[in-house]
Amino acid sequence: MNSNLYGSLLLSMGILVLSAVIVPFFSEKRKLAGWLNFAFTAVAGFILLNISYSVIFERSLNTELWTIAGFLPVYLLLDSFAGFFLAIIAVMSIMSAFYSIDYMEHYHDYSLKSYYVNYPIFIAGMVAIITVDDLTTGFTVAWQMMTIASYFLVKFEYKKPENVKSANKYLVLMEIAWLLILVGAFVAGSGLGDSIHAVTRSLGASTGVIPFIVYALIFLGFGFKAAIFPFGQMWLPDAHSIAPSPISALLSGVMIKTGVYGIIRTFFWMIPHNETFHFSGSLWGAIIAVFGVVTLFIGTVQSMKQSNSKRLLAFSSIGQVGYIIFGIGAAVFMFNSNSHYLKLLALIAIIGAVYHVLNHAVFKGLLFLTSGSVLFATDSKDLNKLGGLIKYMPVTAIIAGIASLSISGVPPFSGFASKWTLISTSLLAGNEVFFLVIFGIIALFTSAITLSCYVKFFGMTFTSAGTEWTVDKQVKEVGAGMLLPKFILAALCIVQGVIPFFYFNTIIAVFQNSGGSMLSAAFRNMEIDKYVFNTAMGVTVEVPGLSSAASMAVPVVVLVIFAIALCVALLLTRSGGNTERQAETWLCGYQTLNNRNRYMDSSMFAALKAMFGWTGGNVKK
Amino acid sequence: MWLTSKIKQVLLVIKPGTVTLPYPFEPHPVPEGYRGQPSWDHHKCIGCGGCAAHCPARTIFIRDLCQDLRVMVYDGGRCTYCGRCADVCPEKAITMTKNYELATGSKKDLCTTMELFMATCNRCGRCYEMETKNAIDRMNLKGYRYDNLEMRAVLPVCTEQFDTGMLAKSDRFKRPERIGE
Amino acid sequence: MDILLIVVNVVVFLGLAPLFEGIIRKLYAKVQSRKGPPIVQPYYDLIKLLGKERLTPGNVAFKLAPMMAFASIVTVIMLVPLGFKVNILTQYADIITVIYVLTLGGVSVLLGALSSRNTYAMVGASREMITMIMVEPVLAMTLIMGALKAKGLAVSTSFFSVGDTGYGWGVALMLVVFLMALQAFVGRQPFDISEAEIEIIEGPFIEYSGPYLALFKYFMMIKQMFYAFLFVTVFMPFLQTGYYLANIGTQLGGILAVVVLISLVGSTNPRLRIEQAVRYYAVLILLSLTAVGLTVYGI
Amino acid sequence: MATIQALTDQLKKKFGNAVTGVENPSATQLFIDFKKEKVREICNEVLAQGGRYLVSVGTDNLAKDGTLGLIHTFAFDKEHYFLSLRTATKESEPIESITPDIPNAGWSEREYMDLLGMKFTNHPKPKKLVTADDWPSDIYPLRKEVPFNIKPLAAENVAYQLDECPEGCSIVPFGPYHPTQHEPAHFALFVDGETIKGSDYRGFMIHRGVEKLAQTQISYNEIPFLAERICGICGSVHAASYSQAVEIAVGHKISRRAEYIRTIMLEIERVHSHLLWLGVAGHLIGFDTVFMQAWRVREPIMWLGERLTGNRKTYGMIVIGGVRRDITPELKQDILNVIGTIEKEMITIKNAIIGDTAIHRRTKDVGYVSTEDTIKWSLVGPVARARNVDIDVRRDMPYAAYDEMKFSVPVVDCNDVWGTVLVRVLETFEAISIIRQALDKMPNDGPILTPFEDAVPAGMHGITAVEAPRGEVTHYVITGEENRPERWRVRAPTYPNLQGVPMMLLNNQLADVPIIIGSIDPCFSCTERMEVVDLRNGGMKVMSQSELEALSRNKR
Repeated sequence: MNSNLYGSLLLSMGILVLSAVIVPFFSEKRKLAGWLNFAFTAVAGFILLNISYSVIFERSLNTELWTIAGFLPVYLLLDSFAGFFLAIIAVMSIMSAFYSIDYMEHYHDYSLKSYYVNYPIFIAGMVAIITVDDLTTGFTVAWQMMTIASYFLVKFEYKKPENVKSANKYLVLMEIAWLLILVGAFVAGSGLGDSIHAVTRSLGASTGVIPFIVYALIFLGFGFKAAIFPFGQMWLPDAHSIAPSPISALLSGVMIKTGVYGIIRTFFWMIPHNETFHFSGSLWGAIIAVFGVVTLFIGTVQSMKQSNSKRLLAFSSIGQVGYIIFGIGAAVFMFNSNSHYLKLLALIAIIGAVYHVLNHAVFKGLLFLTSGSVLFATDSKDLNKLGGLIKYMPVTAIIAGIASLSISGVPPFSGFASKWTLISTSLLAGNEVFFLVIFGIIALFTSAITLSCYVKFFGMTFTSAGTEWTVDKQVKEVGAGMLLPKFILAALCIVQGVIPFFYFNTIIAVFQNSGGSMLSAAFRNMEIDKYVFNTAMGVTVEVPGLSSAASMAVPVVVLVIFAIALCVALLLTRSGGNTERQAETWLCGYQTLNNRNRYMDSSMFAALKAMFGWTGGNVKK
Repeated sequence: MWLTSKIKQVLLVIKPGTVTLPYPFEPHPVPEGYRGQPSWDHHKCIGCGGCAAHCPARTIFIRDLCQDLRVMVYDGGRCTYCGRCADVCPEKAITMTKNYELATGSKKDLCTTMELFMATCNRCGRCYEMETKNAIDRMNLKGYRYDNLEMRAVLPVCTEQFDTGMLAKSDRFKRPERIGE
Repeated sequence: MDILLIVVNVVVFLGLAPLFEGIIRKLYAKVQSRKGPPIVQPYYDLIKLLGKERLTPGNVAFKLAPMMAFASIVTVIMLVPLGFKVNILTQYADIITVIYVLTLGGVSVLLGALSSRNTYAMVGASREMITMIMVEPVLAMTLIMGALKAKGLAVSTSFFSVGDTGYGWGVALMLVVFLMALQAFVGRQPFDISEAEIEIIEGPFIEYSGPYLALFKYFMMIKQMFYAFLFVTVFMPFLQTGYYLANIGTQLGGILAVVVLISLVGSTNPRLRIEQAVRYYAVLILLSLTAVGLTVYGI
Repeated sequence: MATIQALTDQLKKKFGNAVTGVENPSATQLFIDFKKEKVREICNEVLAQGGRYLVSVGTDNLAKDGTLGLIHTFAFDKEHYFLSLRTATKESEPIESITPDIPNAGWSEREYMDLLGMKFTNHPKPKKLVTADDWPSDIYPLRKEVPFNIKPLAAENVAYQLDECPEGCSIVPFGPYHPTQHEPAHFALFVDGETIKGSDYRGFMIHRGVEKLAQTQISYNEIPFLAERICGICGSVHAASYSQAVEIAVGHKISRRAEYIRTIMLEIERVHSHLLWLGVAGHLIGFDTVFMQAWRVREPIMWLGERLTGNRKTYGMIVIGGVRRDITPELKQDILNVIGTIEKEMITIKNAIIGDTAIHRRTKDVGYVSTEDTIKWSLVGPVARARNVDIDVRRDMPYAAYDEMKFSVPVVDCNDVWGTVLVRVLETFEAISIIRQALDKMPNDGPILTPFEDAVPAGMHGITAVEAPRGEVTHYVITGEENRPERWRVRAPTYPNLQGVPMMLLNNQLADVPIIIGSIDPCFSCTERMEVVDLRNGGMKVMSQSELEALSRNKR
């Protein structure tokens, strides 16, 4: 069984590499190449999904030494935590590959050769970086596969000089991150190809400032990847906004999560536990939480200032990663405290963080695909120009609405469940740790700003008054090939929001089954099932020391009440027995609505932008 | 500072109490000398036409249907209630009433028509020398009279095709001549 | 029985919200030395609007928005413990849910504004969003303060925390802050910036007419009553008498008092500019953070 | 000191032959004729000598000598006289624009491009101002041969082109149907976020053809009633100003008692207007209680007007030769009582407003214009006095009985909207004091009306200014034949002030637009007197209520 799973992992990566070799030969036939790429990706993806199902629900595996391609001995690890991330990668890459088939028509003056070489390599790289269990050789190979392939993908529109510049910047920064992690590993005493377990052991023997340096370097390295403030601002918005949309979806949805993955692994798995070594968990927890809060606040505020739809989404990715990092920080902090009650909350916080990783992958991927569809249909990602598309692209508009509500955390969509988890744990922790309350409030406040971003994103793209599209060219809804993946992701958004308890259970299973860390031990020992209940598929948390039913999120009930109220409202509007008529927009009688007097995106929230002017944010067209 | 000024303001407005009137249930009485709707006393009217000649809004028309019948029409729709007609009436036949509730669904409700029998000197129709100092006669001087009555009907039609070239050719429209030319 | 409590909630809020609006209008008129409209005028307005033609700019979002706004506020009022009595739905939501559902109401207003394609509506939407971002934290922190006092995020414990654990300096400060933010919550002077009749002509609602406008108006009235109710429930626990119906009576009395305050403040203040208001809100946020801090340390 | 003599000498010396004639019929009037080539130099010289630009008057002399006349008028406040620079040009020949030096002349010149077909060189913004967007370009309605009620076919493809919006800004249309503007006018605001980065104005939507009407249809004695209806607030001011202009042109003297009654009427109007403005200003900053309370205080004045003249507002009191109704001793007591209560109420209002920080926040530093710009743009009235420009024609060019009144002219240097609030509140107290003085000093005998004895001679010029509540009103009259003026030019205070509004709006917030526009107390009807409109005449069809309703409902 063990060997089978590792074998199929290598098989899936092999299929991806094979795809990179074969598909480019068909790149002249664009559609065919797309379908081939999708087929290879789908096969690899389903293998990966199968693996992840096995490791999550059946049995996690231990680290094994494998020799890849005949000469490279690498430790691989397939535990349920890795499996969870593999599942995200698999789902998102299948969606993205399917979306690419039609979408890449948009770039008719670019050859698709490099795209189809790098796409599978990029995915294989991400799979590899999740599964390798060292920080030196295997890690380097995986990191470089992922980085260089994504570099070429980001640089896809190489004819625009500013794109090349941004891509180069991305490459340089990623290499710096790689160096930081590598140095961290060596400082920790890792030899070439040593497994994490070995590194942890040698770290446990070290004293003085060495552990601080190691953790700092590795945190910085993965922080670069995860785009925490201020490193994320250096590369992420530029790279993500210029890549083709399916790639942006992967970059934002999945790739930056590998940084998150690294951070979680570092601070929960790479902690040596022996008598001589003391891990200052509260300090590191506080540091990470501060980074997280700063990131989520600054990232989201900067996102609000953007007028380029993809830059807006990219900055917002930074903000959302901030939530995750904040959750991790809070978890690390609370986990290393002595209070039983805080430890319980730490477990819930880490569930929230991982849940948000999943949710963010889905809705941010979906949002990038949506803005890609808009770009495809209108050739514009400038929110100052877009507008009024709900009439022409109703399906995309509704899907974008679902995604926007999800990311804003409105019940019963998916963002609500994970944000609720993060915010409620930090608030509940407040009675013992005041700063977490403040952070929770900032997170709540930022969530309102997120809402404003997406009101703007959705409003200025789909509603509002846009360029009169019909004058210049006919804007049509994108084809089924681009709608289908979005449909699936939108359905996921709703499912993940409506039945959070299922995902809670899954994530609890993930942690319980992945061995080798104090965290999974805690999950197994603390009997978290006793404190987290299923209430109509919603989650109720009852922690000893707090009042009964300390917090609960039951989206289904809210949804039902809301639906009933909506029906009442509908009845009310029809109660007068009146007729409906379409009318022109009224602008005081002299001017009629035109492009010059439509309110532009750059004008939205001017007072707020002025107030948060100090946050910067590199606004570009 | 802010609070005290607010409290002061609230106290300030309590003093006068409610001042709006229960209009239209109780119309507000108007003072003496109020200039409401004008009213004509046909017993007193001598048909001089002074009101028509002096009305700034040109709401009073005088037409002679024949030598003996003069019709006066007052079109209240445009009246400005300046009271000029009452001022100039030599017989005080016009009074400005106190009636100010003139809103109506039909303009006709605001109009007054008088048919006046004009006794004429049988011999020549005009029994005295034209005096420019006499108030009544002055009204008949050029410039005092609204003498384009026919034009009023013609103009809106012809201006639809108006152009400056046509204007130059037309003999209907003459540039005003200078006195002495 | 459980269902009955919910029905009472809905009937009281939907039935009386226009009445309180009417009282506010009457009080405005008194301050302005006017006779003012009859107190039941808002009912007439709503009924009349419901019978009028529905004008739309021709997109779905425009029609959906007022219904969503109405539905969101109705969802919230079904959950709240009117008469200091928890009903069956209360246990299914915690304060974070309540905050987010309330936010959804605001979002619906924005959605309606944006989909009406009107420049003024957009300006209004921009201002409305800013107001929402800046005052929602005050609401959130009021509830969070309750949650911290009661050590639990459930609606019931959070709403009744002051009654259960008593006043303190933190509560007193939060009470003041809530009162200062009240005008912004209910969108009255000096914070009726997003509607600003004289500048942007009712802003988000400019294109709305007939039943859709009626729904928005109803939404605003219920929202206004809800915030008054929230204040009464959280900060005036001494109104509790022990009998359900008497509790409703005393709460309505409390709401009336809050409504009088709203109209007095509203009628004696000019509208602020948005950037002035934002500065004011920032102070409120800092103050309420202080209040939360005081509460955490049990002061 | 550029006295009449000094100025005449200076101009003659400097421009020699270009100055073709000098007329000085009375102490306050100076007319100088000159050749059109020197127009810009002469105007600059007059400015340098301390002249303040008032308005330009265009005339149609095509029938007489084939020229179009242009009269630039200036006031010398310190020396107490008006200067009219008269020139003429052939129909086809352009004349040099003085707008680059005197920005306020911009509208006057644009008006004559539209209405008389004059041509100007170097005009910075030679766009349509007065005539409707679809008015045909070759019909100039103020020319004598054009009938007053002409309705030409609409021209096609002539939409007004708004100014270019700065990069990154979008246009927010204000008006014509906008609650800020109680009368129709259109502002296109170029807005970045909420900040105004520029604006364009397209007004003159309610031109009623008052001047054309007076010049073609009615006679001298009827015009005061027409003039009064130019403005709903300062009606008496226009009637008085017109009457004075005619009286000055023909040298007609009226009785002292009539002059006192005129003074009282004008000051009553000022009290009422300032209270009205205060209310409107309150409304414009969203403070409806101020609105209602100020109007409550104003109401007794309206009823007083009813008792004095027979009407709440359109008093119909002032005509050429004097006034129509006398102030009896009972009415005198009545006036004293009313202004007594108003003064008391005003003191409480003043205290309430001055102490209200909420009002300060909305008005201070809003609509800033520097004193230099105020002078450069020839702004008038409280708008100028709030910006430290000390002008008031009641004191500088005394008319009616102001030469015997003792009053101070409130001038503040806030340079913003708050300043205009202050100036207006203080002026109200001054006005109350003037009414008291006038009632006290008024001679008890004398006729109140001295009508013309003889027909009015043609070709006489007269210019006068009256300080209306919102600034000075200037009337220029050229007498004509047929018992009516040849040319009558009205310049309401809003005319120059409105041209300064874009400057005030710049870099302010969108929320401040209402109060900034409101701070000049705009009166669009005053400003837009010209243009020929349908007078519902002749073959008109009387529409019934139901027909009108149907029409207004169906119209999309």
